[in-house]
Amino acid sequence: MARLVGGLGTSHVPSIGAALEKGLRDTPEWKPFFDGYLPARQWIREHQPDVAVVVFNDHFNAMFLDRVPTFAVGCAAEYLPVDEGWGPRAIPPFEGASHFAWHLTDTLVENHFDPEIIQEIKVDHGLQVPMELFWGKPSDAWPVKVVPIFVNVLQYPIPLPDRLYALGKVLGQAIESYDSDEKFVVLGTGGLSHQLQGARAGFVNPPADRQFLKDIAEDPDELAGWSRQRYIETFGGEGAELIMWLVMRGALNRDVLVKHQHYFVPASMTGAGMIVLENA
Amino acid sequence: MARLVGGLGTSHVPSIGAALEKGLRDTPEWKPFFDGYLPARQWIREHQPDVAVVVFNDHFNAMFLDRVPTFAVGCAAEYLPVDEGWGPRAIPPFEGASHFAWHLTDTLVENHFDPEIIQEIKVDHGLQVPMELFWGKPSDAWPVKVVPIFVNVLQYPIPLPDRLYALGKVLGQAIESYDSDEKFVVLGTGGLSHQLQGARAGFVNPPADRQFLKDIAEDPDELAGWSRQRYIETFGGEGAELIMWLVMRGALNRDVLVKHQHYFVPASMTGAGMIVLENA
Amino acid sequence: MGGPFTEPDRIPDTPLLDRERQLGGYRINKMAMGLVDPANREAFKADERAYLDRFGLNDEEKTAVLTRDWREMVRLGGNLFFILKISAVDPIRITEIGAHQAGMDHETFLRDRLGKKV
Amino acid sequence: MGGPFTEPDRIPDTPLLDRERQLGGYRINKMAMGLVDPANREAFKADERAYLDRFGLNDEEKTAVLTRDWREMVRLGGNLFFILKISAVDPIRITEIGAHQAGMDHETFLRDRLGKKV
Ligand SMILES: [Fe+3]
Ligand SMILES: [Fe+3]
Repeated sequence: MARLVGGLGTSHVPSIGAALEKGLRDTPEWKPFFDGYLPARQWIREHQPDVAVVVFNDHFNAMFLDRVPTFAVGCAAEYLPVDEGWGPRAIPPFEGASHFAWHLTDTLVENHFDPEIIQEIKVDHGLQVPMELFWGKPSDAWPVKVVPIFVNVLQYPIPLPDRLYALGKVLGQAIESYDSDEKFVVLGTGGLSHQLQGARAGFVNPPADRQFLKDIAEDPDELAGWSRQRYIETFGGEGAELIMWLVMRGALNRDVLVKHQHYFVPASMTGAGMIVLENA
Repeated sequence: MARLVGGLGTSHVPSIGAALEKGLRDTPEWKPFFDGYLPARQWIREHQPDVAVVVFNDHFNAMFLDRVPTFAVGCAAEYLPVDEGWGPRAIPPFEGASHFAWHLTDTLVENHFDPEIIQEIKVDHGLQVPMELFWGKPSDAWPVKVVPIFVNVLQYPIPLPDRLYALGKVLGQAIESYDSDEKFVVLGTGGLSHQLQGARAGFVNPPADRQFLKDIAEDPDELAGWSRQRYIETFGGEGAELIMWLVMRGALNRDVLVKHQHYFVPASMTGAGMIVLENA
Repeated sequence: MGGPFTEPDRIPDTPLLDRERQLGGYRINKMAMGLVDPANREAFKADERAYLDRFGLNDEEKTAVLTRDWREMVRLGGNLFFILKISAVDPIRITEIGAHQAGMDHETFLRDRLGKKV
Repeated sequence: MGGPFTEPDRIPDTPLLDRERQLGGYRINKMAMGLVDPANREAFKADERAYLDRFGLNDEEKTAVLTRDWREMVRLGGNLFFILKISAVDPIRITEIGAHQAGMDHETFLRDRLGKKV
């Protein structure tokens, strides 16, 4: 059976990709941020995962308001980077783990989840940036296949935090029941605290961010029990997307080891966090 | 609070709309079929529902395989008839009950359902035909607002029958908790037995259809417990869409009165059934 | 092979349950979906081969469509609700499509499968 | 008014939670979504008014876009992830958009909200 070797959490701020493109990696502004990912990249090199399940949200680049799924599973063979307004970024396409994605979809439906089933879509910075942070930008092909899970965190009603935690548990079961030798990681992306719109724009909450990085490891049931409003109050209107980390956390066991973590503020307008978890 | 005055079940075969358009209503082939709906139309005239929640499936006319939601709630202000290949049919647009649809979406998400939220889409015969059968084709505007619920019954994995029954129960709660004087009906559409593709094409099962019309009233828990495979075996590959009636049934109380029912076979290639239920 | 729906012949002759076949039909279904657009219907009528090429159909798929071999289109993963859109451009009764798939002549199909008095 | 998210100012100054506003922004958001298509970006650059008319924006909405009044676009229901696509065509830093909404000059915004040393 397939094996879940770890859960990774990370911000997915678009400016991160832009900074890399502009050659700003080693500027005083960005170096501490990127250096924080070095241990995680070493961890990836050691574990060589075959498949990354990436939980993220499309930021109205590949999907419009006409049809917003609460969550969706990508079953495609390939995902091209989407044009977010500046032309598609010059990175290789992502190969899909299509066969597992169908198994996941089957498992979800059998467990009373209601995914949208995706067979053709492009992916935005929400998936691209985490892949670049953990794997680095490859010259020709990504060394890992992806299964995108799209979550609606922008069009209210967004899902309850505990629903996403439960989704993660079924994802974990689907990996464990998958007949394959492949090694899996699950990426929870988004956040941490930020607010981009309204008079409260620019809100960040570093103490809450640091507490979240602790609680996501030690006390996920507590975080899963929070209301959506509490996420918004604590982490900002857009920071509430942090609930997507609960899918990653739900896929892991109750007890985990924190292998690496990092916090940096602000990356653009966002409190930026990273964590690497393994089952204890 | 709003009130659910009844649940209606009906087939939604496209040939029914075509027969009406070609003026075949009173031919020997079709007259017995259409006459079967006369008591139901009388029931509609007596109860004058304000809102019809129509549970149906798009037959790959407004949606493609690129993105198939397990189920979706229409929150739009209006739904135009879609072009299924012959040009859009000459019927008035359907006015949406947008405010209730958002309340339903909120209620579903709060109850751990994962709807796709739709704000812009066209509707095919799956919604059109039931509306014409129960209300008749109006000259200028439909006398009732609609909330379409789209269910995936074509791209496997389709939802479990008991998931749809549970969806119906939450739909019932959403109606009962809706602050309004409006009268609601819920329409379950599709089926009964038919198979359109494969060597088993033309399969119909009238005894099973008649039993279904009895059990959907008296023993819905039994029907909700069936596997998807059993629906396919019993009602045919496309007849399995009958599971959508379980949403309508779930919205009603455990005990119901059968006010009217009718069965006719074959309408085109389908066992065609109709039922009108009220809470006992 | 994951999932309960990849088992072959769990329910005989129901292509919907065959996942490999369903996935294999993506191109043919996308081509047929295109026919809900009037401009594409005109293109299909004007030069069917060119229209099929536009959607990247392979030779097997093109032959099935060009010869209106409904059984073959379904065997190649065409879903009936897509390929029915061909019948909007080039009319044929759905019962004839059914009879073709069942391997019967139309009258026998109506009588033996649908129970019609013919 | 149904649902927990229609309460005004449940969390101050977070337009995401205002359903009426979100729904009211559909047109403006659809216009901005169009800008992911290079042809539309060219059309926007060539004749911005004509582009906005194509999406049926009313005068209030057009003025907000034409004057790059980010706060007003958001007030009218524009979601930031849509209207950011305008900044791909007509560049401005996201922190400037933030400062504008917060009603601060850029330096104050960076210092007081984001905690930057400026
Ligand atoms: Fe995000
Ligand atoms: Fe149907």
